[in-house]
Amino acid sequence: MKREILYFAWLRERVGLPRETVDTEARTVAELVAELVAREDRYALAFSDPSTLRVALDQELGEFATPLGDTREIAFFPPMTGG
Amino acid sequence: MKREILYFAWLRERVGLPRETVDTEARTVAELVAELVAREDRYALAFSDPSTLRVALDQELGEFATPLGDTREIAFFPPMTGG
Amino acid sequence: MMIRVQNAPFDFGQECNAFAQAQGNIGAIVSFCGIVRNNDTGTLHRMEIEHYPGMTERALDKIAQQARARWSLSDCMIIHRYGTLAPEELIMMVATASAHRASAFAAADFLMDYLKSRAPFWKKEITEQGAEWVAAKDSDEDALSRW
Amino acid sequence: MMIRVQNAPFDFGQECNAFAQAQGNIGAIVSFCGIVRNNDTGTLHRMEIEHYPGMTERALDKIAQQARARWSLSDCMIIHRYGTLAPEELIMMVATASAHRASAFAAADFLMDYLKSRAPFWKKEITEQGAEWVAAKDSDEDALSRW
Repeated sequence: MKREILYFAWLRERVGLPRETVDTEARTVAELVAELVAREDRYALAFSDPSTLRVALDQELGEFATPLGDTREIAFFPPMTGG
Repeated sequence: MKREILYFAWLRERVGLPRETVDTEARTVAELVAELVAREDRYALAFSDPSTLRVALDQELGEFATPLGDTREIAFFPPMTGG
Repeated sequence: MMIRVQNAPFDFGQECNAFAQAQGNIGAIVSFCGIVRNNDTGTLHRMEIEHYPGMTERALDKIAQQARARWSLSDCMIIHRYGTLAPEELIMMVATASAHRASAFAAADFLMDYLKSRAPFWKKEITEQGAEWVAAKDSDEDALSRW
Repeated sequence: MMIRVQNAPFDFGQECNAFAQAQGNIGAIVSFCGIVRNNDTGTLHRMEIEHYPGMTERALDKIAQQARARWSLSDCMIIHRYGTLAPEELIMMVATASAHRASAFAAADFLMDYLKSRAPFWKKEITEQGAEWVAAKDSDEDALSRW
């Protein structure tokens, strides 16, 4: 299934792009991360410590264990620093 | 000793004047109040429930037990409602 | 540290900006503005605010000094009006400036709690039904124990 | 309830006044303004704020709705900028309006705590020494447990 993946802040810089479309069989966020990490070193580096990362599914915060379901847009980013 | 007495808010309205000079031998705020109350009904009415009143000695909040010392200005008023 | 006790109206936004622009390297400003609120039946004609000239300025100065001693503020300010005010007129404002938001919030909240019960102002509401002095609330006195 | 996410600067005082004037019969307004603060050595060139268009508006709206569900507010507003900001530029502001000061203070404080950790903004500081992403503070995450 085709899904849109977004990266923000230093994660975007390490992956080297702000967004990409991936064709994936992953059923959860964690499986998607495992697929990405297996692809290339820059992903492995970017996701080396997933506990420091946050994820949003269709623009709502989720967990790494969250099933992807029919989510179209999955965004990864470091903890937010608004305000 | 001559002292300046000030009244504010509904206390001022009940006493009927905003300030007056009194010649008094009172040694504490409470003694001064007793002197005033003995004077006239309007004072007795105004000071009928001293627990609802506040006092300031030379513009600093005090207690009814506070000695008057060389205080020049004694102000009586209901609890403040600023802000 | 500016403290003003005045009859004249003030412009909340303009005072906020003037305060902000007077600051050096800060990260946070909190401001509060108190407004004459009508009663539930909308019958308030006006509010009359009495104060104790001399003591008022001393009390506000003391409250502001306490806030500055307690939190790391770069500055704070208080404006409080007296006299006759119509519904929806601004009564008073405070503003605090700090490197961090927690200090700015706490100090502004503290200033307001102390202003309510320790600054010599008294409010009288004149409605269709007559005139009545606003009673101090126990909750306002209790609020001081938070600090 | 106005929520604006924008690159353009805003005028804190003007926004405070516009917000105040849009209100009906309220007694209290609290406003907060966040400013780009220089570091202790004064070497900050600029701050770059990245955000997640779409999710940002949803997150801010959700935070504002939570505040309104929790306190009796007549209104609240949020403005947050993104893009490149110089030291001393305004980053963002919130304002709350209520009949009573306690609700207005608590809601503004709540909005700020949630904005810090739950709105998708990321700050990068560019100094003489290079560029660095601002790390989220544990204390900001901990602040959420107050509510």
